[in-house]
Amino acid sequence: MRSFFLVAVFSFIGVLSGCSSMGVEAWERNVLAKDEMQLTTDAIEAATDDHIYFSKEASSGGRGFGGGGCGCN
Amino acid sequence: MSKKDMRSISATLAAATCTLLGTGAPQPVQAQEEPGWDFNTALLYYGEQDDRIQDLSVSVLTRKVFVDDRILSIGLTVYALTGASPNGALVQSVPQTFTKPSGKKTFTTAPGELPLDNTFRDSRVALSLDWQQPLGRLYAFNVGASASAEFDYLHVGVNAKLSRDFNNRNTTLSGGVAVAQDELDPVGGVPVGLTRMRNVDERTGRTRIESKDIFDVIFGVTQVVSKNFLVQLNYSYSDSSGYLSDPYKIVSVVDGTTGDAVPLPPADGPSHLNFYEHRPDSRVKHSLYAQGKYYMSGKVLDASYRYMTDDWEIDSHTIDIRLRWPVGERSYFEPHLRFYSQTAAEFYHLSLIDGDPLPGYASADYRLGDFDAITAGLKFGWKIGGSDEMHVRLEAYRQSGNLSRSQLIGNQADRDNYPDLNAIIFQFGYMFGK
Amino acid sequence: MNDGRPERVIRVEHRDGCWCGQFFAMGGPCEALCEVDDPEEVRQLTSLVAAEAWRIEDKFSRYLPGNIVSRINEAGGDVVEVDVETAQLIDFTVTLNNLSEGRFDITSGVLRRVWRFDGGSNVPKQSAVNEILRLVGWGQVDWASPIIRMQPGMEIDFGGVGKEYAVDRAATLLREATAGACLVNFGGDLVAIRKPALRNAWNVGVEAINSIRQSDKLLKLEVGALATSGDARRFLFRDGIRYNHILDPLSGWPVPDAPRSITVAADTCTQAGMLSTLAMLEGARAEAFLDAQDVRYWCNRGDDATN
Amino acid sequence: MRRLVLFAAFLSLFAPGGAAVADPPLDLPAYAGKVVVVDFWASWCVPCRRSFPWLNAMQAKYADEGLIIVGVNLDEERDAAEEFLREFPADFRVYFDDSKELAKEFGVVAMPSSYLLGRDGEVRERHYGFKVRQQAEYEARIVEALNSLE
Repeated sequence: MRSFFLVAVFSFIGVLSGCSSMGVEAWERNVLAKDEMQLTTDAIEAATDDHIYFSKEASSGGRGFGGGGCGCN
Repeated sequence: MSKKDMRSISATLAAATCTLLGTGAPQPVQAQEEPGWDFNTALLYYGEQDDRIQDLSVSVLTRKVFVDDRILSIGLTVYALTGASPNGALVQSVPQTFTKPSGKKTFTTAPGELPLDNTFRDSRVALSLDWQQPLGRLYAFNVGASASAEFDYLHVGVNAKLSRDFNNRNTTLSGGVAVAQDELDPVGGVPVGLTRMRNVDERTGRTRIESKDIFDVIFGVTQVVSKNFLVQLNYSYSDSSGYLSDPYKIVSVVDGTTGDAVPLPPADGPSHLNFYEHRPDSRVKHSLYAQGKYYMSGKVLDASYRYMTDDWEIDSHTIDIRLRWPVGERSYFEPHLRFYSQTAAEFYHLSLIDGDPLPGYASADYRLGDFDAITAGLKFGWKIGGSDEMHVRLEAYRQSGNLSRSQLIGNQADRDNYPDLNAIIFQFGYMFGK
Repeated sequence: MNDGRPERVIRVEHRDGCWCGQFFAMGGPCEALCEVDDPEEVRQLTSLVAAEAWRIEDKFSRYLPGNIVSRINEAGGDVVEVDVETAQLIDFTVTLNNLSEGRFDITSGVLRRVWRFDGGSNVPKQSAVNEILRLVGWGQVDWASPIIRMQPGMEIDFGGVGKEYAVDRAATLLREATAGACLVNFGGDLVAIRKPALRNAWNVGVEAINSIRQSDKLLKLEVGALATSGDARRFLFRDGIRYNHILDPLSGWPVPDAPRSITVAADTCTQAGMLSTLAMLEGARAEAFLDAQDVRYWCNRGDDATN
Repeated sequence: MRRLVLFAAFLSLFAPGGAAVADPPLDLPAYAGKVVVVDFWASWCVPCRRSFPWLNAMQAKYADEGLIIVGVNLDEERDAAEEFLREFPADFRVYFDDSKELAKEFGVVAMPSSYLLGRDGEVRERHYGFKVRQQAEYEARIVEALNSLE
C-alpha cells in the first residue's frame, strides 16, 4: 500500500516539474474563476473537519495552518 | 411594453432631460456599491455512539473585501462538548475504580466495559483573524492570528504567508510560517508521567500549568494544468515542544501471564495499578499534501492525498474525495469519502507489564494506536436569492483499531480493548451577503 | 414670506471632514456638501443652491396662491399662457406621459382627494374613484406651447419632477460657482459634482431590502446622481391587501406589486428620478424595466407581511 | 405612440449594449492619430467590473481630445459577455475577439490587460490588472499620451 502512495507522490512531483510547459492563457480562466473550483470552497467546513480529525487522529494540517486547541477527547 | 421599447426609454429620457436642463451631464454617473460583509455560518453536530463525545458548535466566518482585493476575515466558533472518552485503561472482567482527574472523587467501571472518563463537559471559543492583500501584481500576502479558550486550555497563534505567481499566473509558489503557544491548566493539576494514579486528595507530584510551543512552516506549489484542472502540492513541517501528553490519560499495568490489571489493596483511590501516560516532550512532523480539482461539464472532482510521518514513528495516509454534482441551476449534491490509516506511535502500549522495567515513554491513548478510519457523507446545497446559499451535510465516521494477537497478553485476547468508534456529523450551513 | 412653513435660513456645519450647508426646502431638509476649506464660501455656495430651491418651490408648488400652477389650476377652463421654463417642464412631462403610455400624468394629483395613504384602511369606493377619474388624463388637456387650457376642476402638479429638476438646476449653478467637489442633496435626491479629492467617492446610504436581510447599502458615488421613488411608510392596508401609494392614473388604483422604493443612479437627478418613477409604475415588472435601461438601481421590495 | 416608436428606432442605433448587430472587424491602424486604450476583459474577471465605470468616465472625459477606448472581450461564450454588459454597460466600443487573435498578438498575460497606444499607433504603456487606487496614475498616462504630439 505504502509503495503505491509513494509512486503517486513522486509521479505528481514529476508532473509538476513540467510546469513551465503547462497552463492556460489569461483568457482561458473562466472555469478556474468559479467559486467551486477554488482549492477551499467552504472555509468553515474545512476548519470544522480539520478540528474533528485533529481531535480524533494523530495527524493534522497539511492543507494550511490549523486552528489549534487541545482536542483532548 | 416590449423589451426593445423599454430599452429606448433611457435614451429618450436623456435627450428630454438635456432639453429641459439646457445641458447634459458633464460626466456620466459613477456609483459603486461599497462591498459589505459576507457571512458564512454553520451549525454542526458531532456525536459518537455509546454515550461518548457529543459536540455542538456554531461558527460564523465573516469577510469584507476592501478596495483592490484586500480581504479581512474574522471567524468565531463556539463549541459545547459533553460525554465521555476512553481514559486508556483496559477492559477487565471485574469492576474497576479510578480517581477522577479532579482528585476529589472516584468512579467505577462495570466488568467487561471500556473505562470512560465522563467528566467532559466543556465549552470552547475559537477566534481567528486574517488579513490578505496583493502586493504588486504577482505577490500576495496574508497575516493571521488565532486564539481559542477552554476552561482548562488556552491557545494563541500567529501566522504569515507570502505567495508569488509565475509562468503567466499558472504556477503559484507560497511559503508561510506559524507559531503558537498552548497552555494547559487541567482540573486537579498536571500529573507527572509514568507515576501511579493517585488516591483521592493525594496532592503530591503535580504541577499546575504546563505549556507547549508549536512552530510550523509550509511550502506550496499550485499549478494550473489546463482550463479545468488545477493541482496543489504542499510540504509542511511542524515542530511541537513542551508538554505533549494528555493529562487525563492513563495506562493499565498488567500481570505478565494473565494480562489482567494488577489489583491494589483497598483504598479511597484506584482499584488497580495504573500509570499516568507520558509522551516525549517534542514531536517533529512532516507532511506532503496533494490536492487536485477537476472540472468536467459542471461537475467538480476534488481529490486530495496527505502523507504524514513523524519522529514518534506515526505514519499516516489520508485520501479525501468529493464530487460536486449540480442538480439544475441552483442546487448540487456532493458525496464525500475519506480514508485514513495510521501506524502506532513507538511508545504506544496497550498495557505495561508489572515488574518489567518502565519504558521511557508510554501511552495507551487510542488516537496513538494503529487504526484505519473511513468517513462517508453526502452534502446537499441550494442557492437562495441572488448568491446566498444553504447546505446540509450528513456524514458517518468509523474508526477501527488494528491490534495483532502478538500484542495481547493472556486474557486480553478475549476482551474488546480497542472498540470501534462510530460517529455522525451533521452540518447546516448558510452563506449570505456575498 | 413666512406662512407657517419653516424659516428660510442657512446653517453651516463641519461634518465628515467637509463643510456642509443646510436649509429647509420642498418639504424636507436639504444640504450642500462642499470640499471647500472656507465655511464662509460654503455659506455663499449654499445660498446659491437654496435660492434656486426656494425659487422653484415658490414657482411650482401647488399650495401657493398666485403662482403659475395656481393660475393654471384655477383658470376654470380658460386659456393660460405660461413662461418658457414652465413650458419646458410641461413639454418634459408630456414626453414622460408618452414614454409611460399615459401612466405618468401631471393631472393625476386629484386622485389624492380619495386616496389618503396614512397607513390606515381607508380604501375608497370604486364609484368615488370613477368620479374623480373624470378629472384625470393629459389627453383632455389642450397644450400648444406656451398656451394651456384644462377642463374646469382638473389640476396639474409638478410634484413628480420638481425636486429632481431643482437638484439638477442647483447642481448646474454650483458647478459654475466653484471648482471644488460638491454634493447637492435634497432629501435623498442628489447629485455629486466632481469626485472628492480627499476621499475616493461620496458615501451615500441607500435603503435596500432585496433579500431577507434588512440593511442599508453604502454606495460610493464619484460623480452623477441618485434619486429614489417610493416611500415604505406610505400605504393603506385592508382585507389582507396592501395598497401602496403609487397610483395608476389609468385605473385610479394603486399599481399592483410595485416595490416599496427604488433608487436609480443616472447622469442627472432628473433622469434618475424619472427612471425610478417609471419603474414604480411598471409594478411587478419594475426590475425588468430597469434591467432593460442599463442603469444601476436598488429595489426595495421589503417584506409584504402586514406591518 | 407612433412618434415614440419612430424616435425609439432612431435612438436604438446609439443605445448601449446593442451588440446583436454584426460586429465590424477591429481596424486599429484606422485610429492613427488618436490615442487608443485597448482593454482586454472577460465577464468572469472581478477587477474588470471595477474597471468599466472608470473606462466609461475616461471615454467621456477625453473623447474630444482624441481618446478611443476599445474593450476587447475574451469570453468563450458571447451570452456571458452580454450579461456582463447589461450589468456594467460600456460607453465605449466593445469588440468580441472570438478567435483570440488580438489577445495573442498583444500577448495578454492577465485579466484585465490594458494597452495604451499613442497617436503613432505604438504601445506606450501596459497595465495588468486594475487597481482602483491607481486610477489617477492610469489617467495621467492617458493625458501624457494625449499631450504628446507624435
